[in-house]
Amino acid sequence: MRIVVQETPFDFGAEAEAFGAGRGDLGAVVTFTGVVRSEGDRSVSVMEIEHYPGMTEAALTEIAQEAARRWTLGDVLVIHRYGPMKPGERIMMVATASAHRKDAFEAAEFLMDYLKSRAPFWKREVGADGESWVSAKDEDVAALTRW
Amino acid sequence: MRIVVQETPFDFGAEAEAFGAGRGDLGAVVTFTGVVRSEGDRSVSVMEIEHYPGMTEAALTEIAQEAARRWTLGDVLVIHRYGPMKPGERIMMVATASAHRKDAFEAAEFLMDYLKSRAPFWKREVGADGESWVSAKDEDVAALTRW
Amino acid sequence: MNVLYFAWVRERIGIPREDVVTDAATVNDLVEELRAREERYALAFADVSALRVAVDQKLADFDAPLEGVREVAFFPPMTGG
Amino acid sequence: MNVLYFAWVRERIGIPREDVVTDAATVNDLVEELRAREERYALAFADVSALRVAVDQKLADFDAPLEGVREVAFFPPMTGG
Repeated sequence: MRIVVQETPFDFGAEAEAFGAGRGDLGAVVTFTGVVRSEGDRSVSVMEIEHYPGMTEAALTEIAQEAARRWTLGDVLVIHRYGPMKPGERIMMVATASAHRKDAFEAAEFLMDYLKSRAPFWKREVGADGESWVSAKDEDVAALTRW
Repeated sequence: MRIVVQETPFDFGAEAEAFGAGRGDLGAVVTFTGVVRSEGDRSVSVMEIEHYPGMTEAALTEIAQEAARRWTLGDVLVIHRYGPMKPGERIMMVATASAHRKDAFEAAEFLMDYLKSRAPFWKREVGADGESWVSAKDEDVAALTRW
Repeated sequence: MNVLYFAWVRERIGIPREDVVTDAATVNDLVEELRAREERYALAFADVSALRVAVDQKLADFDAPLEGVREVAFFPPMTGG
Repeated sequence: MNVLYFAWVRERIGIPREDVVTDAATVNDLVEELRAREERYALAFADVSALRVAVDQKLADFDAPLEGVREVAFFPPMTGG
């Protein structure tokens, strides 16, 4: 298990390549990547992410450990950035590896649902209409109820 | 949309890095990678995949098009190998990109469920106990009913 | 008509493909004709519930019509991914 | 006790953290004390249903006890990922 919280960009290709590489006990690897969006109704020039140093790492570790308790996972990776980012830049990734695809998919979705609502990150968008904090979505809160 | 059927290994890191890269309209990217397993009850020295040239590409294209009809996807990628592979080697990958994570996750799971039961690939394992064709799992057939 | 065999169907019959001259109206009729040929065909087609069929490279049912069809393939359930 | 503010809570109150000397028994009691201080606190804590709280860096309820606690943080619902 590896949890990384950093301001600098991460190398998604290299992380994906290295995650669980060459292990014959892991038949299924899932990655999810979150990317800064700017489109249609929302034109974003910069997204800034604030976080709670100390609590962030602890919360992500706890969420990853909970995933490892619920599913049989060979490895788990969570990387999340903070600070300013531009549209198209990768904000974060999770990766899960398991013997079977059901475990890998479910664990990755669980990580994302919990990370969205339980890890102390806050997004602020700067766009044509000024600056605003991104509101939490009802559907993200509702997503927790399925686990 | 890109569909690739090839005997040679693919560069997962480079494919993951390039897929949907830099696009501000895609907030969510999911990848699934299938890996040759050898463990515990099944010790595999080589896995061989046979396929049906011509039909394979058509079936994968149709499955990807169906995913694009059911979900709002910015891009879809399917790569599947055939021929001999060793434990730990990557057999195949799918990638989906969408504005939102729910679409990207569901489309990737749909692609995998359909690919498992509808794309003409057959796995044969060579191991300590000799050679045998891998049987289709009941759970893989059942997985189709959820879509 | 081109008839193709894959995986253990190919192994049991011993060849990957052959040209079959037939008036079979449906896949089921073709299976009956092939079964009657030789022991190795009878073995391969012993339990059609364990087989899948593609007609002109599309998955089909065993009662699919064969009129105008150029290629039929028999194989076990797929195991890709 | 260290009290931390994040996102728009930090912006409304105008500072990211402060040392608060308090006998508040619960988070709710602490919120009442802060609200009574100045307009900017009253504004930030106007609707606690729009807020979340962490006690010693763990998510908590507003009726959580504060005995022995070193750090309390107030912030809006999280929006990571």
